Amino acid sequence: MDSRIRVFTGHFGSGKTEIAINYALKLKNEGKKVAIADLDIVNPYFCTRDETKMLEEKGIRVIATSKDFANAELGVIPAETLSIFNDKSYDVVLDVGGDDQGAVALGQYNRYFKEEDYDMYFVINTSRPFTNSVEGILEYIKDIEAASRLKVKYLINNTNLSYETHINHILKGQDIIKEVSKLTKIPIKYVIVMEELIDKLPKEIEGEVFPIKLYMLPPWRRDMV
Amino acid sequence: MAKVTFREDRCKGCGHCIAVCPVKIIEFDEKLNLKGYHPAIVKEENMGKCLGCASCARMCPDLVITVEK
Amino acid sequence: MAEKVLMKGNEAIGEAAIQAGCQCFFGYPITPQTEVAAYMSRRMPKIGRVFLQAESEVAAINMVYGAAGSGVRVMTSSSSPGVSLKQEGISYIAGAELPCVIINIVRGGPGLGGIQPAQSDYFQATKGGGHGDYRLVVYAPSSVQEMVDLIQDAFDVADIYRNPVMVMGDGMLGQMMEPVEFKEREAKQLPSKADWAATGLHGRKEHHVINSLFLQPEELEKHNEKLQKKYAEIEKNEVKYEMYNCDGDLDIVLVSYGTVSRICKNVIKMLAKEGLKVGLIRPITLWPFPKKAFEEVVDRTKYGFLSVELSCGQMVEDIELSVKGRKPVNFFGRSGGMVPSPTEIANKVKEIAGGAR
Amino acid sequence: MAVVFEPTKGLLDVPTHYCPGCTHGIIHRLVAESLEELGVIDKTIGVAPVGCSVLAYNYFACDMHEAAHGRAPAVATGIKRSLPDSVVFTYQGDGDLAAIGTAEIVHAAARGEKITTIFVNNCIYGMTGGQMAPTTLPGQVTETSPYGRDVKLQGHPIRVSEMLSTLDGAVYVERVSVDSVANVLKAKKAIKKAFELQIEGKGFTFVEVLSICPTNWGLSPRESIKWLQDNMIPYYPLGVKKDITQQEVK
Repeated sequence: MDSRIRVFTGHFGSGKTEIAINYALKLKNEGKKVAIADLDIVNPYFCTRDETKMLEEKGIRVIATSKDFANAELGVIPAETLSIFNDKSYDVVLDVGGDDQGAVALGQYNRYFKEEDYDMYFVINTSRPFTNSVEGILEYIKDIEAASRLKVKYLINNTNLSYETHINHILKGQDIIKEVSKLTKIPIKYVIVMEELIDKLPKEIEGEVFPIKLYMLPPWRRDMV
Repeated sequence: MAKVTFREDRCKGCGHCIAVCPVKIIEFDEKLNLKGYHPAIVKEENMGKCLGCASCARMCPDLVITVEK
Repeated sequence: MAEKVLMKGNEAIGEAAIQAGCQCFFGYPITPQTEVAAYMSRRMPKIGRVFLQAESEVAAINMVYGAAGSGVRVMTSSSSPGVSLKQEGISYIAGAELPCVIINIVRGGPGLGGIQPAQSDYFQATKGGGHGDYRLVVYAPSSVQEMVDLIQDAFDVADIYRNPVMVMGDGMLGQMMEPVEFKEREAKQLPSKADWAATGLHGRKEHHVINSLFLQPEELEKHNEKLQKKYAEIEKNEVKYEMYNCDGDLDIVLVSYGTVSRICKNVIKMLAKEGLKVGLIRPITLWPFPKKAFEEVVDRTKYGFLSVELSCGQMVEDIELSVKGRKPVNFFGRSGGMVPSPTEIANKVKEIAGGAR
Repeated sequence: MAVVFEPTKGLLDVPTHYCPGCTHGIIHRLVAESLEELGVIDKTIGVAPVGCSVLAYNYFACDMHEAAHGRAPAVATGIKRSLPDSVVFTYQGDGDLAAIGTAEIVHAAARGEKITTIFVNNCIYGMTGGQMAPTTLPGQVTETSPYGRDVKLQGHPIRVSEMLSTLDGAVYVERVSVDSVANVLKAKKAIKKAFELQIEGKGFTFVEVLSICPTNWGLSPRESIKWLQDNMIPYYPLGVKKDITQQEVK
């Protein structure tokens, strides 16, 4: 049984935001009442808050720094975040900033996480320079768990090379992450894949195949889709 | 027996050496040096009184003075 | 071929510098380039090199000045307001003829401006910035891969001409993620630093002095003439640009650098469907400006040029100087951190072409 | 006869531009002698400031690096970090170090940068012609405090040595003076010790030297020495402000 609160963490640039947005949309499609909270204090752009309009149009509650302050580099957490712990009618997606510096923002909610179960996902892209090896990934898991004072429950294989992703990248990532899974006893919950590559994935892959659509695109890629 | 030698043309005539000489043997020369100062000197007849303490050299800002003993 | 990795522009800057042999990095946090320093702080100590967070941009650039005078490869990184602060040091470094690389991930201005992507530093990058008659070589990459390649060039060019080199990207380039490859590069034959670097005498007879002060007006003028000669050499040898879709007769040529040029390429494809032949001149070096690219197309371009910028027309004067009044030079830009959509730019092109008809 | 005193090899054999009686010459000599005696001229890089000693790079026999006004500690940091085996010093006046360069000196000290700073305090801006410095004494008349420094309007002088000695990165801070032979000898000892501690890799070392400015004080060299003794020493007490080697002994 999934917990009501899903926390997406990972190394900076691992693809947490795209997955969080897609995950929130998936929950919405399942008919749930969904809130997504942007707790990213690390990145100035390419954040969930950039997609507020689209998400709200789909009926998803977005908790993010108001647009008026979004560019103020304040690195602050929206006060409303507390409401997701209090109002248990919501299914919640927490998009957390990268690395331990981003995960540290979760520490202040420790009390709530003690009271209520949560699913913390750790997103991995093995095409990223610091998480291209088992050792590198283990180091990040350790740092993020320490900074957030939470435990990772599931791994997500989000190995990709942006618009140059080949199926072999995903499979190579899968091998590394399987090794991490073996060592940590943390299961692989999802394998993220662009829709056009789904058919190329082998059937017996560990974890659920999760197709996503990209939202964090630069302007020249948006118009060409 | 001690001896001080002045590189007179480097002297700027500030008089620090004169003020600190414990035996008061340094004075301004009546002659002018290349720059037009009255440089500090010790007259030959006073050199015998020099203690070789190097106080003058230590107060000189312009590396004018060498002291031997 | 090295394996490709997915990197944020700012991280790729750090890695490219490391691979180019950057021994020291001195920085100060400012959005949207902070990840450069973050990357360097993680990597440099592990390979026995220097990362230091300075107390200010002013201090950081002066640390660069010191390290550059010691003859090592050194880099700093900042964003527009921080680069304004660095201008004092940049002028000294140019005056003392020292090599270094300065990264500028541009945000909107003036003043504190805003953190969204902009190209508001064209003037301060290409027209001097600090005091005195000096020039920086300014590279303006349009992709993360090109940024990586140009940073490696930047260190070489800095060493060859003993001159500071700026690699300037808009915030978009710093923040976005793209696949990159760190290519194996042939080591270039570069001039020795032994005849000028202040490294300690170590048996050398003449002491070396790193300095930009010239007491005699004649000496300073001579020094300035020497600098100007050097800049002329750079103008001759180091111009880089891309010409896209510029064959045959053209209706309009867009002029655009950095990430905006990628939007322009989409515009060109869109307009081709509507029967308009649009080319693109993309300066890769903003100084020296690619004047000769304009010579190639000016006579074949019906309605002239359109400068597309994330600033209020700072590049227009350079285009006009290159076009020399032979064809009209138009401008379309967004500022404040707004990025124009392909449609907006296409509409402007159609307005110019239509208006002329 | 044996040589008791001769010009140091740490300075080039060229006359300086300093005014007659200016004690910069003495302080230059003490720095150069220390480097010579420690045998490190060959691996020393000095950083010259902006101020009267801007041309110091023409006098020291070691490699030199000229810095912008106030930035010498940052430049020195860049040098020392890239050449950690070298000996690096900055030579700065009170305008350079205690006004425009306050941030740079405080942070170099706080970082424990392994450099030595020689701080020449003469209570006035010499190079630009006698304006008020951060160290100008209360009541002192300068070109820009023509009615005497009024602390209510122009603030109080900064005792830099005391301030820096509060920082953990500073391992040795002493204020000395060059107004007498005895004090010159003490100043030499302090400067040499500062370099020794740098060479041992202990941290940031700092020697403040009270100095005279006959030209801008409008006094003869002798009167200037007396003015320093009567006015500066009471406000800027001499002595060791911090010495970790002593603390270690305790």
